[in-house]
Amino acid sequence: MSAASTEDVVPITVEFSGGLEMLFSNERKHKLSIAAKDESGLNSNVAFLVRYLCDNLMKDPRKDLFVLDGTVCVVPEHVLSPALTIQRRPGILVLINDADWELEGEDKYEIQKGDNILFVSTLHGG
Amino acid sequence: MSAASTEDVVPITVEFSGGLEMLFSNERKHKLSIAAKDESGLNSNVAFLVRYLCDNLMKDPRKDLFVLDGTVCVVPEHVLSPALTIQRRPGILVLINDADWELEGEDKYEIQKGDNILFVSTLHGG
Amino acid sequence: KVVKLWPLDKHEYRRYGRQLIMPEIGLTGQLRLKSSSVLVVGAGGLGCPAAAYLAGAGVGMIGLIDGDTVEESNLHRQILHSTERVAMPKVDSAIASLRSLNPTVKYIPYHTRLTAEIALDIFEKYDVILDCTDTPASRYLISDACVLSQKPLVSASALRTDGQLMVLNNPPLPPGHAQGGPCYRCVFPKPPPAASVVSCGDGGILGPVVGTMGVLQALETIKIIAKGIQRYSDFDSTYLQKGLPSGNSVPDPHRLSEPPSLLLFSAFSNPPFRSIRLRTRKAKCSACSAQTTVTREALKSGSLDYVQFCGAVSPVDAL
Amino acid sequence: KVVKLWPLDKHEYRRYGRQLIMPEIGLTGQLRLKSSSVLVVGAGGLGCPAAAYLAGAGVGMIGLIDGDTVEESNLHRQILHSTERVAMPKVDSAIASLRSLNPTVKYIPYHTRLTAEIALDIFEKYDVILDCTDTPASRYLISDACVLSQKPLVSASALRTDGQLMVLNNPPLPPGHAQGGPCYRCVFPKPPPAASVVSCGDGGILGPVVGTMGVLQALETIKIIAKGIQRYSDFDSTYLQKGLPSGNSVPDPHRLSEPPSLLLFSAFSNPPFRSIRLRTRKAKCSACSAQTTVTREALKSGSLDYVQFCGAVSPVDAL
Ligand SMILES: [Zn+2]
Ligand SMILES: [Zn+2]
Repeated sequence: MSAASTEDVVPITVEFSGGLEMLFSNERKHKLSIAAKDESGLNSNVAFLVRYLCDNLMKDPRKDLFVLDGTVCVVPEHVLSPALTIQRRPGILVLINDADWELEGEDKYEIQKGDNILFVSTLHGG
Repeated sequence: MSAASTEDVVPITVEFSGGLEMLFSNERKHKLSIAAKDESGLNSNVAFLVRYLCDNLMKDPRKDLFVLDGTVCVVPEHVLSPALTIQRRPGILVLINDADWELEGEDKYEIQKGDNILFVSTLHGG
Repeated sequence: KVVKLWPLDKHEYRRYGRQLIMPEIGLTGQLRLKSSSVLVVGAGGLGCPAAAYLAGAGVGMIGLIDGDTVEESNLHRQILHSTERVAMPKVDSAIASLRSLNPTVKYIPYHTRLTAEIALDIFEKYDVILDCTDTPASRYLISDACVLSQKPLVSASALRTDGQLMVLNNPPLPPGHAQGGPCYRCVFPKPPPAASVVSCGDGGILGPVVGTMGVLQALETIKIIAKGIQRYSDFDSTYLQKGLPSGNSVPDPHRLSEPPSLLLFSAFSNPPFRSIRLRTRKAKCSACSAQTTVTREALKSGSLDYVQFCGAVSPVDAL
Repeated sequence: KVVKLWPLDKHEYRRYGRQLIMPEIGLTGQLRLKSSSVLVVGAGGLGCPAAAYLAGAGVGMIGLIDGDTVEESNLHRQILHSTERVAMPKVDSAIASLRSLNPTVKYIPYHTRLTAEIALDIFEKYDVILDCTDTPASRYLISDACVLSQKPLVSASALRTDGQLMVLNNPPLPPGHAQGGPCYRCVFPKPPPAASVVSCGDGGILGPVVGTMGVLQALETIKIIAKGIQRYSDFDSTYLQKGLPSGNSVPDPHRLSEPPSLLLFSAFSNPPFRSIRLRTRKAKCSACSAQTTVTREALKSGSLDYVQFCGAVSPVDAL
């Protein structure tokens, strides 16, 4: 994390569930701080967070198991444009403070201090 | 509620569970605002809240089902001294923001804006 | 119309007394349970406990559909089966246990896996559908058939130490009505990559995890039935347009469906349960919106290939 | 010491395969389950589902204690019993169902209600105790006996639409050791006023509510056993004094007990589940502190009158 002062970063909790945690060192809960502004100087949003997670937190090379179509995160970091829309991979729910991200503006939602962002993979067993 | 300005009151959520809600109009969740200072000008604490609930929110005359020994709340309001320690009635848990009040200072805990205070009666059925 | 003095039989007051005396059920709720029918799709780790508690509560008719036979590896979690019934059709084994618990319920066995061709004809005989299956293909099929037949869907799933539960399509209004509950496709428009789908056989499953989810399915079903299923006729056009009850036919607030939510369970997490607010019906949902492409005809003709849609990586048994 | 190449029998790999392959259980966990014994006190709404999933998971020995016989009013929620077994002792009825599910488990029936005089002798034969009873008197007795016999206690209760679950006395250290888990008296030092205690018979109970709590009891029990019960010997004196692992005997972090918590369930609330952080052992607890007044002798001699302590308003069956 390249946080300079506490003003520049936003502390949040990111959680993974339903098997997605296996892509993130098998840890379900991650406390982390992300930059308050993205590459373009705009407030960091969920799209930025997803890029950040792919680049920094995800150890598993199978980025396509996390982000849609494998077109976003398997490309080298510098190609990841802030303008690119991040879609959730089919079968993954993105939950912002315990609400479906579709209720909160999807990838355009601007991350607030203390937010809880939960990525859940659907289960099909029974 | 005798709240004058928004500065004088503390908005909180009070919840009842395990059957206690029956003493409070059968409503489990109450959003309410209590005075920020008690009768002595001190910050309102849980003891003050319990007196407030007995005097204002509880419709059921059986105060002893809520407060210990029936000695605290069945007496007329003006006798309720702030100096009196409020104990929980046996079989009731008081939970402050999802933690046992014994972790938070019991009836001396000073109420904060947005606090969630939950009163749970233990169940014995099976 | 003759009002019966004792609307239930004497033995029913005895058997259901402990739930009858609760205001949430009461005599009205018990009569609704008695006159209702529930279809449990899948007689495995979810279906066994779900069916047990539905039978216990006195649901009038319970249908069970499953094409599998009992295997020894089922028994750590599929509690209606038994060691001596290994190799018996699961549906028959389950009904034997259920009948012993409550012989007054009518049980209907379907010894088959659910297919698109037969789904609607079966679903139309029931009031609530439980998805207790274990593949993405069956989950999309069941949801589509629930939307088309206007049935509430209580859907659960489990894997390893995690479980999920949703009540979908409730209230079960026709496609295009925004007040209807979201369907499975509203929440998951596209199936997950086949490579990411793990079955209980491959990933493992802890018995009480799937058991908890199955029991909770029974609970949600009982809640829906006892409260009275909201019907299209409960909503008049004013309500549908403005989202507000009109003076003429105010929907009973006690009958209003709960807002859509997803319950997450994770046995080794703290807290283990978490409730998530879900979206409402999706304006462009391919199943439940006015723009639906999932029609009765398409479903019945078999032109919707759910296994193909979900991109099977290995031969998949759609149930 | 001879290491067996295949520590489980072939049929056990088949039966338990789906949980064996999970890292949370594994072969070690399965062997621990197989060599463990669990006592279920009460064969009613909690005990039935709890025992079913414990038997399914392959706990080696399950004891069941209950003095009641099956009644028709039990059947909406007590899913191990059956209509043809009405009037049979609950313990026998339950074991008949359990044996059919998993005949490889050893089942021990106790046709009696639990009393202070017999509690310790029975508890000492088991590794984990489940409180599936329904009165305050039995809950205090079971907790006291668990503290004295150093057994973890998985305690649940339910009424109407609500349920509660706690793991108590875990790790099960002797009285006076602060690192032991809190007991029932730490959380509830005094019994509730008798007038405030409502039974399921009087207040009613929804089947899947008590069912959910019972299944969750089985889950917590399996978690405790599979992880390995923390013993007094796991803590050396340094650890007990400083609350820190010493270099000599570092407790395996995977074996550390979870912090004490209370799970609240309310079937008609949103969210339905809530987890509460509980206190640790109470320094002046009358049962688990150094100042304990609840001794083995007092318990065994019957000088502790639990029914009196809980101030029965009506004749109370302590189980
Ligand atoms: Zn839809
Ligand atoms: Zn104690």
